[in-house]
Amino acid sequence: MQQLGMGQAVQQALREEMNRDPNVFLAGEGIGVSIHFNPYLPTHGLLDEFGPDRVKDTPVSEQAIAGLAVGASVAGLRPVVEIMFNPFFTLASDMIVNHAAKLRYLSGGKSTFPMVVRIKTGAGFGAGCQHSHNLEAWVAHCPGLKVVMPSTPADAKGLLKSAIRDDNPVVFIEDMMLYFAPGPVPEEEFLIPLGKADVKREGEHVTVVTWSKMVGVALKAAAQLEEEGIHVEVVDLRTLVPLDKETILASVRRTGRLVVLHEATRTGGFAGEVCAVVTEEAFSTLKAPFRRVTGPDIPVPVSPPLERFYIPDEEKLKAAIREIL
Amino acid sequence: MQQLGMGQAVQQALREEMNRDPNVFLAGEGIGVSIHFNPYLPTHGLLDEFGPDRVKDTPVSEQAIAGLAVGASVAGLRPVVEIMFNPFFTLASDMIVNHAAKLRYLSGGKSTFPMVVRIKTGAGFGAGCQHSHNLEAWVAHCPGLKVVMPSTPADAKGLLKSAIRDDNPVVFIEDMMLYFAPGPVPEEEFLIPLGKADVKREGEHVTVVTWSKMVGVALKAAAQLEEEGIHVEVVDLRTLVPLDKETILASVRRTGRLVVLHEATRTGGFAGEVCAVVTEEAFSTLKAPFRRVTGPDIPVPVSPPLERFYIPDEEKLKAAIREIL
Amino acid sequence: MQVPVEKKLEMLRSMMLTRAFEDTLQELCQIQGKIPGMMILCTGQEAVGSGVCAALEPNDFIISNHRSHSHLLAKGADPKALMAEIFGKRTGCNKGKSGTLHLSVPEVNAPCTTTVVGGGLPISVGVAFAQKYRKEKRVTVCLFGDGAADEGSFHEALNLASLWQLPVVFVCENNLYAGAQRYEEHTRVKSIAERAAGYPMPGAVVDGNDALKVYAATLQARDHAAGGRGPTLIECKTYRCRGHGETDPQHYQPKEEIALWKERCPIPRLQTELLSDGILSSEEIHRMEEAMREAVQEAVRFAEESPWPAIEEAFDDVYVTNS
Amino acid sequence: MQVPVEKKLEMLRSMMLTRAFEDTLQELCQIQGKIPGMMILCTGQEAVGSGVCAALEPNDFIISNHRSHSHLLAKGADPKALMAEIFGKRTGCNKGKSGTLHLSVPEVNAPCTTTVVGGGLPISVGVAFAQKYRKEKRVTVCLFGDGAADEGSFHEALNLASLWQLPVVFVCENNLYAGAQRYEEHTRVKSIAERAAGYPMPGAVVDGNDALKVYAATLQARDHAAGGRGPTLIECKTYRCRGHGETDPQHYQPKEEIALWKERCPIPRLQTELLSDGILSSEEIHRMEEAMREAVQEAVRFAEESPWPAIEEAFDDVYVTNS
Ligand SMILES: Cc1ncc(C[n+]2csc(CCOP(=O)(O)OP(=O)(O)O)c2C)c(N)n1
Ligand SMILES: Cc1ncc(C[n+]2csc(CCOP(=O)(O)OP(=O)(O)O)c2C)c(N)n1
Ligand SMILES: [Mg+2]
Ligand SMILES: [Mg+2]
Repeated sequence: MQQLGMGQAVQQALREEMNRDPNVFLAGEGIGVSIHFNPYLPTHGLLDEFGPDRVKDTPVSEQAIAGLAVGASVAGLRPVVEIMFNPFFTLASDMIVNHAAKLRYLSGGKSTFPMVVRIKTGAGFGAGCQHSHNLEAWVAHCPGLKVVMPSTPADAKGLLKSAIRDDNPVVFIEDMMLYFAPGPVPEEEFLIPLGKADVKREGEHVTVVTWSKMVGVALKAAAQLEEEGIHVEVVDLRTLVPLDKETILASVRRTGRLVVLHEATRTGGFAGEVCAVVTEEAFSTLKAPFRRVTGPDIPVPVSPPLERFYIPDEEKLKAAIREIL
Repeated sequence: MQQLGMGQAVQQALREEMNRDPNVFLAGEGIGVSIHFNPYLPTHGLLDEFGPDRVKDTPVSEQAIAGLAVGASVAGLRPVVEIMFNPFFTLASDMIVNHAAKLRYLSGGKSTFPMVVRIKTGAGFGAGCQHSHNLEAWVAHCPGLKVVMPSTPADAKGLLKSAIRDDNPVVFIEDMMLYFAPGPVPEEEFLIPLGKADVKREGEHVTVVTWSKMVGVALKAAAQLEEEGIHVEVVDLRTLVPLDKETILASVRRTGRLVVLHEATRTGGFAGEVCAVVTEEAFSTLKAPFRRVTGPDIPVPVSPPLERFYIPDEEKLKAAIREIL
Repeated sequence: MQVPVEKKLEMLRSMMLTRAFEDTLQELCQIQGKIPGMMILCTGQEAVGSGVCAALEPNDFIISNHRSHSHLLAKGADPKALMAEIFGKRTGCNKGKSGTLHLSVPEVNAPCTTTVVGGGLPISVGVAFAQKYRKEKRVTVCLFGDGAADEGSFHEALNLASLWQLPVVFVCENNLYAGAQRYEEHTRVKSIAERAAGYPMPGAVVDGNDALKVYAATLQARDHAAGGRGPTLIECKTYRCRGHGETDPQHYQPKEEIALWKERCPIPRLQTELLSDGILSSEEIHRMEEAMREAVQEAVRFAEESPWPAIEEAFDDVYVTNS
Repeated sequence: MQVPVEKKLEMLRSMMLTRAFEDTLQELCQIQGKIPGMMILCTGQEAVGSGVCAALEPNDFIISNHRSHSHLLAKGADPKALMAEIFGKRTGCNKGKSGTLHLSVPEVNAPCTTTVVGGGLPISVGVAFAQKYRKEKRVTVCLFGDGAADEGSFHEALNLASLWQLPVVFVCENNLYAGAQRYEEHTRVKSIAERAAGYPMPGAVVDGNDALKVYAATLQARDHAAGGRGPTLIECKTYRCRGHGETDPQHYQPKEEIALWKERCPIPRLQTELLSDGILSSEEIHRMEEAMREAVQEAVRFAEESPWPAIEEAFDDVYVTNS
């Protein structure tokens, strides 16, 4: 099987969907001509391949980029636009939250907005809190949007292809730290449905629900705990909205223990939603307190030891798991 | 004691703080000359009283309004700016989330941003989802911000005065439906500290954690359930950040049952945070599943029966409470 | 410019229909509980929507804002479906989910309307992008207020439309007020159209109370856009004769100013011209008025008799579900 | 305009300091793990920061952006504290929390810097508002790039500053690129300064590689602003001789273009003038160079020897806690 980084997997998905459907086009800052010249990055080479009519470098205008997607999608195209870093989502958020997410409802179901907003996220590259700020909890709190956060190259590819074919606005959040780590990706065409979590590892002692880059951390911790006889089940949500409650609940019903792991800051993070769903619907099966392992409630600092400290790691996860066993 | 609507209480707080501190000024859309001419509204009369140097009507420019507050506060003033309706927070969100909340941290504690952003929120006035969209969960997920959501006129006054004197950026969210319902407000000067929840009603069978307009719904339900011998404790958070965990936990430790009630949509709402805190820190005292009563996961519709359905009411709350007793 | 007679009649008709529609709405608003939400009317500004839409082809798009009734009626929207929507009824064009503020009528190529001030501009750029992408000869018109020209979205949209030479016409309906704020209190630029130079694109100021002038300017901008020469910014100078919404006491609008502009009302103005040109008799105008009133009464009847949406319908239309 | 000799020397000194500082940073970046994050340098653009700051009083404010080294050094920031910050050390001016991208130096009235493109503009309007509110004769300068002039924040900020006649000077450092995008690929307006008319305010285009011209234009705008006559938009035409950041291969910048602009380098340009005016000898220039290099070496030593922040410090400075 081909080994690709997540950036390349995203690139393949974009390429395949652009070949498949002439209505798909890309827009964003530096997605064509870029200050990077790196084949591992998601849009590298696509301008050469599809030309400037379909790969649109935009001015530094996040609201216009998102508005372009809203307007082009209601007029029948399938835009895939990029917001360079998650904090800049704020600048596009009126278009995405008040328009993409709501205008279909406001039309009484007459208009559709088949658009994808790709957002790059994640701490770990020393750029600080105006570049690194995970805000998936914001978009997950907006009815009308779907929210995807892949953890592996193969998932990224299959999920992005589904997102592009989805008739709803989809926010697709990519952790940049995953762009370069290779993983197997099937050569033949495949789709992964939105709204289905994936059990990345089975285990009967505790359920760790997580997504995106943190899946790797969870798997590392799980492998280490295995040696101590602790069997960790790792549920990769893949899609935050729609949320695959069944998979979460089925797992917790077996293990009786829940830890949620995310990189975003703690207070108000999406861990709360997972906890709420489980405490509502599987309370009687819970054998131990809930734990979450998250970024602390601080902006992401630049100084290397502080930034490393910010990002949840397997030690913190293992400690949390041990606390509730 | 004087009886004031929450709009008037906010007005009194603004007036007192402006009289007390010449560095306090107001800015926003229609806060001076307004399309309403209604003494019950928060900024009515203040332009006449303090003049156009301190009560600034702005253009329709949310980013500039928020940026004005960021810049003026770091230069030593104490701006109180208004975002007309919560959905327009999106347009100001870069300034508030990436700047007001983070620039102090980025300065290593050298710069301070003593500013208040007042936001009007709430469903119930038939304007639809681009005017009614409760987003307190967004701001509560941003370290560096404090978040206040008062439920009574007296609380609004005491909390707003504290917010204005606070050296941190405070997001102060007012449900417009509370502007007109009168309640007692002490005549003499008083402050209510940020970060302290208020037990609005004591009861030993179940804890309802709520805030803002929903406190009234909770109290109504509690009074009705009282007649059936069910004693509901109503915890009004008042401040979402900092969150008064002690008061929540103390209550749940006594009642063993938790319901969270908010008007915002369900998935990703702040109820999840409350549930997480309790399931982490008071799990062993929980006797029943968690319940939340919230707006459904839809944009707020305009049609009167649908909008009424959207807003959580005492029937829904009572049903949820009964389910877990 | 010679405006064809049928275009003149079309404009007069749509202005009169809007006026009858909104006069009735104003009355209905006085009845407690009849109409949910705010009521934002365009009395005195009807020439803008009518002039603009008369210059468009049916398959051109418009993106409108909170003050949309005249735009949508002029584009051909069904008054019954609009009225029922404003009442919040299930038979409304948006099943009662939108109400008056964000009426969307894809049937007449008004696929979405936004009440976020300035929100329509980036969206219209996206719609125009799709037109150019598909090499259609269609254009998109974005209608927005003078206040919207202060929003960042205005700037980003005009820059992008100019950069990509998109077939979009930006029509600023400068009614001298943004909420309670007079034009001079929200910007110092003499006219919004002057900003066109900053992107750059052609800019034009027209008398927004003269439907024929609005028509002519739009036609020219439409040709320009459809011909691949990019966007135009048209500023229509007009006046908001009523308050911002129906509860606005207008205490900040000088009485003389209102009186002056009422005299410049675009409807009698076009009527007089058509009378003096012998195109219409006063008898015929009277009959048109009757017909408009009747159409509006029928729309009200339709709305009144229509059912409310069922509660379960609140959950419909959030997502496309077959997807 | 006669520029005082000491001002000329001040500008030369700050340009040379910035160049030495950044050349060293560029070298340090080659050492794996030495410098966290991106490294965004202004080589070739030093005349802007130096010319602007030379025209300011110490108690004037500046609000800078991601490309801030020259601005801050010219405003008087301590190179040691900057260098330590860029290393991420506890002794950095922001305790290692900011790194290079949002250096904030309140000691020299640079109270905050933002790497959100365009973010500085509304903030600078707020700072200038405070100055006017307190009736001070101080001004605020906002430094931003040509790319930032495409952001909605630019528009809202200029409109508000003009409306309220605030003492702010908007300085657009047009280095011909926004990231990998050439100026003509992100806007069609011939010069950013033309946009001034749309607010309106005075607009000026100056040679951004000539510190003296930048100084003169800033001085004039400062007088205008401090005199209560409102904002000015100054566009400094310059060029980004290195890539956007240190990893940028610059494949999209024509080699001849880079070579051309290297010849226009503002540092030899001012040096030549000072030499030919007999103000400095080449010997003195050489000594200045040595001194700058030494100052930077000392800053690097300081940074290298400084401790990392302790983990617990990550929790400091999120909130003012005595409040
Ligand atoms: C982003 C945003 N801010 C504020 C409002 C509240 N608001 C509604 S209409 C209006 C005034 C708009 O003025 P203008 O653009 O001139 O349009 P007009 O109402 O005069 O037609 C305002 C401030 C809004 N709807 N959206
Ligand atoms: C809001 C926002 N969008 C995108 C970016 C990513 N970015 C950083 S610098 C830059 C280019 C800015 O160009 P310009 O304003 O001309 O400044 P220059 O880098 O040329 O000095 C971009 C797009 C950002 N930091 N902020
Ligand atoms: Mg207006
Ligand atoms: Mg540039």
